[in-house]
Amino acid sequence: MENTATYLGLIPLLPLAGALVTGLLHMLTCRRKPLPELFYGVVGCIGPLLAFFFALVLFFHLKGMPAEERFLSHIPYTWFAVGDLRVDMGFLADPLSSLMLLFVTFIGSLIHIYSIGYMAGDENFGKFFSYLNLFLGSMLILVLGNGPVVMFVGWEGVGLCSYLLISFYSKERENVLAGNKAFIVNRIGDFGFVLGVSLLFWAIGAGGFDYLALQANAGSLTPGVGIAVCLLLFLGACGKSAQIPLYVWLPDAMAGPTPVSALIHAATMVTAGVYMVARFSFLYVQFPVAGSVVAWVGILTALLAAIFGLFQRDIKKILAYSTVSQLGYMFAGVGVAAYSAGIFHVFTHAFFKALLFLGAGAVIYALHHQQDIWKMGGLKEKMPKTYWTMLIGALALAGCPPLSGFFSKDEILFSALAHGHIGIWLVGVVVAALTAYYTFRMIFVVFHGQPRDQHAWEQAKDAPAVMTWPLLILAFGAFFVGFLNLPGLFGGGLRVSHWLAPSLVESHPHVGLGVELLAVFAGVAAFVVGITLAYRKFGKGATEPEYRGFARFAYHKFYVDELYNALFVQPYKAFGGVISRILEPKVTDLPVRLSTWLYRWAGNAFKVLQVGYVRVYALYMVIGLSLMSLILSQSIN
Amino acid sequence: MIQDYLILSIILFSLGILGVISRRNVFTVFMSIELMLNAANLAFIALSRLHESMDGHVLAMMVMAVAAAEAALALAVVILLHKHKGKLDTNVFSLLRG
Amino acid sequence: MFSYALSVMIFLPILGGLALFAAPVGRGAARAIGMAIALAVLAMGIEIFLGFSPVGGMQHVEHRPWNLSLGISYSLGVDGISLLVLMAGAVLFPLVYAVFTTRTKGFYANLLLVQGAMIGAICATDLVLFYLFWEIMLLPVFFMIGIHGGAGRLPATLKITIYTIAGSLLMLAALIYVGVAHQAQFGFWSFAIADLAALNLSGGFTVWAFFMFMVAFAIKIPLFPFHTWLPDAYTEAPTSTTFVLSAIMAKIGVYGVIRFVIPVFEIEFARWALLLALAGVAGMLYCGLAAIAQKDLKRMLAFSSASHMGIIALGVFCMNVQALTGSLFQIAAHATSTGVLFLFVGLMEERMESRQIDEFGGIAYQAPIFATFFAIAMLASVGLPGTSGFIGEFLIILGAIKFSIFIAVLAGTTLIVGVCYMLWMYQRVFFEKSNERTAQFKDLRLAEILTFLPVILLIVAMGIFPQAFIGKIEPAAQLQVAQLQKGGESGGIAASIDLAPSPHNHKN
Amino acid sequence: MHDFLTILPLLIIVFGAVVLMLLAAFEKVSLTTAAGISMGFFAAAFAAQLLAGCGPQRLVFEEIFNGMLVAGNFTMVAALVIFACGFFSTTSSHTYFQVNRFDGLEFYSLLLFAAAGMVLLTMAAELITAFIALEVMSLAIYVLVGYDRNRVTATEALLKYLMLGAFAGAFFAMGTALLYGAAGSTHFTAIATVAASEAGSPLLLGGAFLLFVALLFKVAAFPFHAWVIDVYDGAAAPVTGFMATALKAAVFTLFANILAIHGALHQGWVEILFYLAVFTMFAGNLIAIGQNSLKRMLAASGIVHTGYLLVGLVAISADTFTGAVIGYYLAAYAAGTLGIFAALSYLGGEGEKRATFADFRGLARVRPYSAAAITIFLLSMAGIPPTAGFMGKFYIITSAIEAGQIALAVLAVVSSILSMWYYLRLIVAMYFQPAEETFATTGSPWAGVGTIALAVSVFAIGLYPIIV
Repeated sequence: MENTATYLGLIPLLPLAGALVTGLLHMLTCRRKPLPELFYGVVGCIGPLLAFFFALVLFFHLKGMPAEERFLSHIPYTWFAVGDLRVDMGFLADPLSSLMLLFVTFIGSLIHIYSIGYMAGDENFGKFFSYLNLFLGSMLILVLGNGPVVMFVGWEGVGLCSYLLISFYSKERENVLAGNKAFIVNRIGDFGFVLGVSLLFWAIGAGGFDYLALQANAGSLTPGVGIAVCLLLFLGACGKSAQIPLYVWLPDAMAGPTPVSALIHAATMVTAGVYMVARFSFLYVQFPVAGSVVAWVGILTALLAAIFGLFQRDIKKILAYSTVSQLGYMFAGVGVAAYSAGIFHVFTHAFFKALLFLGAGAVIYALHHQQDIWKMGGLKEKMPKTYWTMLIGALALAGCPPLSGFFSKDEILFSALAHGHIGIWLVGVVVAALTAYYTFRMIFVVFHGQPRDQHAWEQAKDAPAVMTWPLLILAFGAFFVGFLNLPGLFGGGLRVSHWLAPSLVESHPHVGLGVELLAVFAGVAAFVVGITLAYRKFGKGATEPEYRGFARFAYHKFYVDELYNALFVQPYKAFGGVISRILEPKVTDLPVRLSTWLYRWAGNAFKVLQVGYVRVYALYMVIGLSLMSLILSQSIN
Repeated sequence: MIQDYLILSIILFSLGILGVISRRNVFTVFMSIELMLNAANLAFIALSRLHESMDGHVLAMMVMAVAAAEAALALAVVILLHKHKGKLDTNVFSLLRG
Repeated sequence: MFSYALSVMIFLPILGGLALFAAPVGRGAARAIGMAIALAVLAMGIEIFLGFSPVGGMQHVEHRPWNLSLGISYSLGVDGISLLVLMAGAVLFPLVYAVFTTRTKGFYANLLLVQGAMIGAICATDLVLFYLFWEIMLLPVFFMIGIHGGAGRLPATLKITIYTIAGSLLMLAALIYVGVAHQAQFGFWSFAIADLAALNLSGGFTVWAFFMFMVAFAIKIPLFPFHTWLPDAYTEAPTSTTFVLSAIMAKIGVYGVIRFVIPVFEIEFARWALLLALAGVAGMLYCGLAAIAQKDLKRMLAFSSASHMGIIALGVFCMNVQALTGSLFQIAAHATSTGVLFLFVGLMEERMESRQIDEFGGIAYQAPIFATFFAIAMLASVGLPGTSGFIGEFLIILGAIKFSIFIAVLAGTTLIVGVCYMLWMYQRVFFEKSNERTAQFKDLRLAEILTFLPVILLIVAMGIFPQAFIGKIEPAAQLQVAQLQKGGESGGIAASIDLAPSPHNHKN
Repeated sequence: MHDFLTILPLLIIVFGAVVLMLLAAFEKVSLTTAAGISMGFFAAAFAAQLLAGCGPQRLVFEEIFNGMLVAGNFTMVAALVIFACGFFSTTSSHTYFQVNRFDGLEFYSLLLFAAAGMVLLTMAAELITAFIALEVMSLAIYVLVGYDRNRVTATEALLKYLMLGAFAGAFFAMGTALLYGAAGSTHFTAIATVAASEAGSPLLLGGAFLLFVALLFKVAAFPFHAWVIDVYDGAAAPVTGFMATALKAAVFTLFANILAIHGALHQGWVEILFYLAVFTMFAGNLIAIGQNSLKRMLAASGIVHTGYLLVGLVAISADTFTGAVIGYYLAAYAAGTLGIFAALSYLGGEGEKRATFADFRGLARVRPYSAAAITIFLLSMAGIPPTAGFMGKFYIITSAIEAGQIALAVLAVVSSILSMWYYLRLIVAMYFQPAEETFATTGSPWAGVGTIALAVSVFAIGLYPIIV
């Protein structure tokens, strides 16, 4: 079943090598004579581009094989083996990972190129490329790993890079705090992941701890353990993919440079949770209860984030909540066992969301790091390329047929309906309308109407070619990739789903044409409603509204951050303080201090007995003698 | 009969003990100790008779010799004490304490 | 390798240290001598490591009867359990000489003594011999803290000394009890661990003896709630001593449990494992939470170290091969990562004359190389995959699940707790804006880079190629666990929960 | 002849004592020569004892002189310890008296006499011999304690010791009388035989009780310990060292002989010895923790060590008694204690002006070797490996556990934990605090040499435990 492909290990290694080279060079030279930016830019792009090349090679390699045998693996060495536990440092390429690989390396390469322009002039240019390369390498390990533990390497690796890149402008405390938040919240998820993986090992891991072996043994899982494993793993996914209750870090993560937001916090890393659930489809499909939890958490997250998205004023935060919301869709998809639909949405989302972020980056770049949409406006004329590409992205995000987002979102909603999850479908449709609304609120406010900051507007212009070309390419992708998985209704063949089929365990329920039509109709209607409302309110220039009542509550994100702060962060800190100031010196150490004090006290008491009068000493002797004779006479009787 | 000797001996011994712990004059204290030793001697002699062996007598002689030696030393001490403080009250000599 | 390698590794530093005390040499020469000896020991350690064959039994065995009437012998040996601890003792010492260049002759001599005694304790296979080295290794530490420590050194050094000696003396009584029991059961005196393992201990005092052993080791580890000496001692000690304490001495406590308590008290161990595991987890949480409230960088690391030791100890109490191997691996991993962190703090203290977290900031811009090294060690300490810290922690949590899900869930929080205070610290020390104090901080010089680089590389290598280490320790861990399971069975205790599906559930 | 050969070392010592006494009468020799002669006799006696020990294997209790004395490996070791104590006390004294000039030739003579009494005491097999030996020893020691006539504290110490010692001597005499009455003999074996047959005899019980009280007084067991602090404080440092070691060795040997000669004598006393041991250990610790003067602290720590030795006595088993445990402990304890008193003799200065913990602050900075030696002795007394004190404690605890006295063993361990405080306190003062003076000494280097020899022997005894 498995064939080997030794170049698999090379794919993550290439960006990692790039990271090492750029990182070392930057570290050694930054204090004295920094190397030219172009050097870092070129070296930094080599790794991703080569990786993309190999991803293509791999794709065609797999394509050339019979559908059921599309598994390539490469195990360079045994990572560690203890008792029954044997973890190989192994890589596995199958249709699922090859698809992920393709778009990760493709978008990654584009964003690397874009960054050459965006980051120009930054003193830590080299460091940025090093981190970016490191991220890409970790992401590729995550995708290519042949078992949960190797996946965890990438999983944590991308988390680290996320931390490093969020706090990239580390002189400002806010940025670093955002990075800390991301890392710590991710760690909460990882806690679940590690426990889930460990539980999985004791349940079925003795016969091999890679996906294929686990899949073969998955049938013998007991429901209790199985559901526990699924939920624990999903906790990991919640952390990485920003789902309720761990979504709070992602909006803050926008503190990082915009290419980072595009690559890590929109296109790739945050979708790792979806990928992981799809990877473990053989588990989730066995326990529909766990799947339902995933789906409901997903769709509720989608709703919540969409509501927050309605009221944001920071262009990147709007996109961030939109990302959270779209991730919720994806989880709804994989939760209802429509794994290929979820993954397909990952795929399309990567294009249009990266596009939107890069576009937003271009806007921010043009306005000298202005991110408040209420200080923008009328940029359509000044930045036409950015406008048109972003418009495509926005349309795709809003689900405008026939752009990519429409098909993938439709597929998810249709699957929910087809699997009988009416509630999820209904919420999903509402969220689709909200999505269209907030997306176009952003487009209208930023690009249409009158400039709100005349000075900035006059200086604004389209970004240099190195930044606009990626926009154009992504826009092309955002427009057309949807056709790859055209459903039967539109005369397509669900090619992506079929491609993914060998990797996933899913069932395609057969439902009538009416249901399909209903789903499509609802999706289109939601889009139309949303965009109409947005146009009415913001289409012709609007001023920033005053938020009252629910809107105000939502503007403040339901005060969730404040709630978490009061519930977890402050008690945690307070508890630490209590321990180090009260418990440690006064309670834990008390027995020791008490016995020391007692000893000294008794010593002083004994000193008093040494009166120095010889008579008294004789008296002690006599008293002792009498007592002893008393004991003695007792023992005789 | 032997009990009578022993009881007398123990009474003397106890008187000696009482003297040691109650009197403050060095002389009296040493005399009390002599009393205790003599109590022992009395017991030795009586018991020697009881067992009809000479060990007791020998011991009594030894005790007397030792008592004499100790008395000699005690006198030296008394002189020293008097030289230092002019007093023979044991309570005066409590520089070493605590 | 010649057959007295272990003896040489023990006595070369000890005799060197004693000679250094007496010899009229300057501090530079003393440092050079210490460095040379430490490097020689390191070379021998590497030789032993490379030549180590991955089987369960003892290697490089030396045996010499010493006290016939009580069956005490001078016997040494290395097996998978002691190998990594030994390596930690051999690898890390040269760093101290390299980093701390301005100490007095007596300090270097003490350092040599402590190294010799530690290696002795690690290699001893006779309980009394172990005890001997165990006690001896405390003395140089006592002097190092007392003479070279900070302002509050006197109470700190007295506390650590009396605390640990109290534990050791209790262990002495228990140790003798075990020896006497052996004599009573087998008719001859022996304190050799192989003989004592055959002992079938029972009776009222056994449980006391067990706890006396455990208290001694718990104090050294230190296991909650016997850790109260640690913050003061670690903070007041000169950083090199803190390094020795945290990187190696604490590990010998864990090692002692594995080497001596498990074979001798297998039944009691199985019976009390849950309680002990709870203590480990409680210590991890308690110290981890306390760490966030620290203002002194070194004190924070001290609590962090104690927190990690709780997890390492937990791995021993879980009684399965994964957790035990994890602990053994983590011993080495933690020794390198936390050890290096302490050295870095020492370096910062020497250059900036402060340890207060609030007084730092922006070091990452001043000293990118230093910041990177620090970050790698820190990430290893929080258990990032790809560094040495992950493997051990993962194996321990994995093993803990088998032992008790409740414990495992608590243990898993180490992933969260550790990262909280470390990131908080890194933010305030390395990020944000630099100030007058940190602006003059010079990055590592070439010599220093070359000193730390091997350890940093080791941290990474242990994360990427751990099997090179695990393969050597795993067989011995298997043996130890087999012994325990025997104990658990004869004690009628289920040492683990059954997570795997029962046979009749197998349908496919 | 064999009997004479056995007591040859004793004869040498007595001869030496007499020789020195005669020389003193004519005042023809210098003090240094006298010290040399004294050391020579001690060394000769030591060598003779060693040679005698190399002979054929002996029984534990071999009777000589028609049962007046016993001799065996145990008594031999005790004698060796006593001779060594005498030797090193002499070296210390020589140095001490070069600073504190109140010496005389008789001092060394008395030292030899005291040693002779002690050696005789270890070999005593019946009560008359024991009584005489005890008094020979005590009378000599009394004089030594009060040797400095001009110092009031020395006189006070002499008063206290003499008065209480005579008091205890009276108990000994009375006890002897009662035992004699019960058994009709003064031989230990005879007494023990009677004890085995009629356990409850009040005469026997009372006699043994009074006898033990006297012995417990001599070793300063609780509650007969109060004198020891003041007397050690008042006496000259070398004398204190001698008292603390040799005297204790001699009395404990006698004690062990009495108890071990027949199981019956031991059984009845286990319980009371148990409590005595416990109280002695803890009382000693409590007294020691409150002291500021080194000599008083050492006296109190001597009480603690008496407690350990009592633990050893509790654990004695008449069937398997070899004396190894107690003999070893005595040797180990003697090495440490003598060493520290030798160092004190050397460093104390004129009129023992350096007497408290505070006076020794920073010693290590000025005199690293002295400080190191003192540290070694303290560690040995505290029972830290690899010193002799550790092995001694190891043996004691082993014997206690073997005898089933686990609680006692644990209490002994707890007591050693408590004792760490005051031992460490001196080390802390010497090493961790700055020097306030120069620690200039004017005495001869003899005590220094003795100190070093003892420091070496602490390790030698510890690392190569000779099994008696």
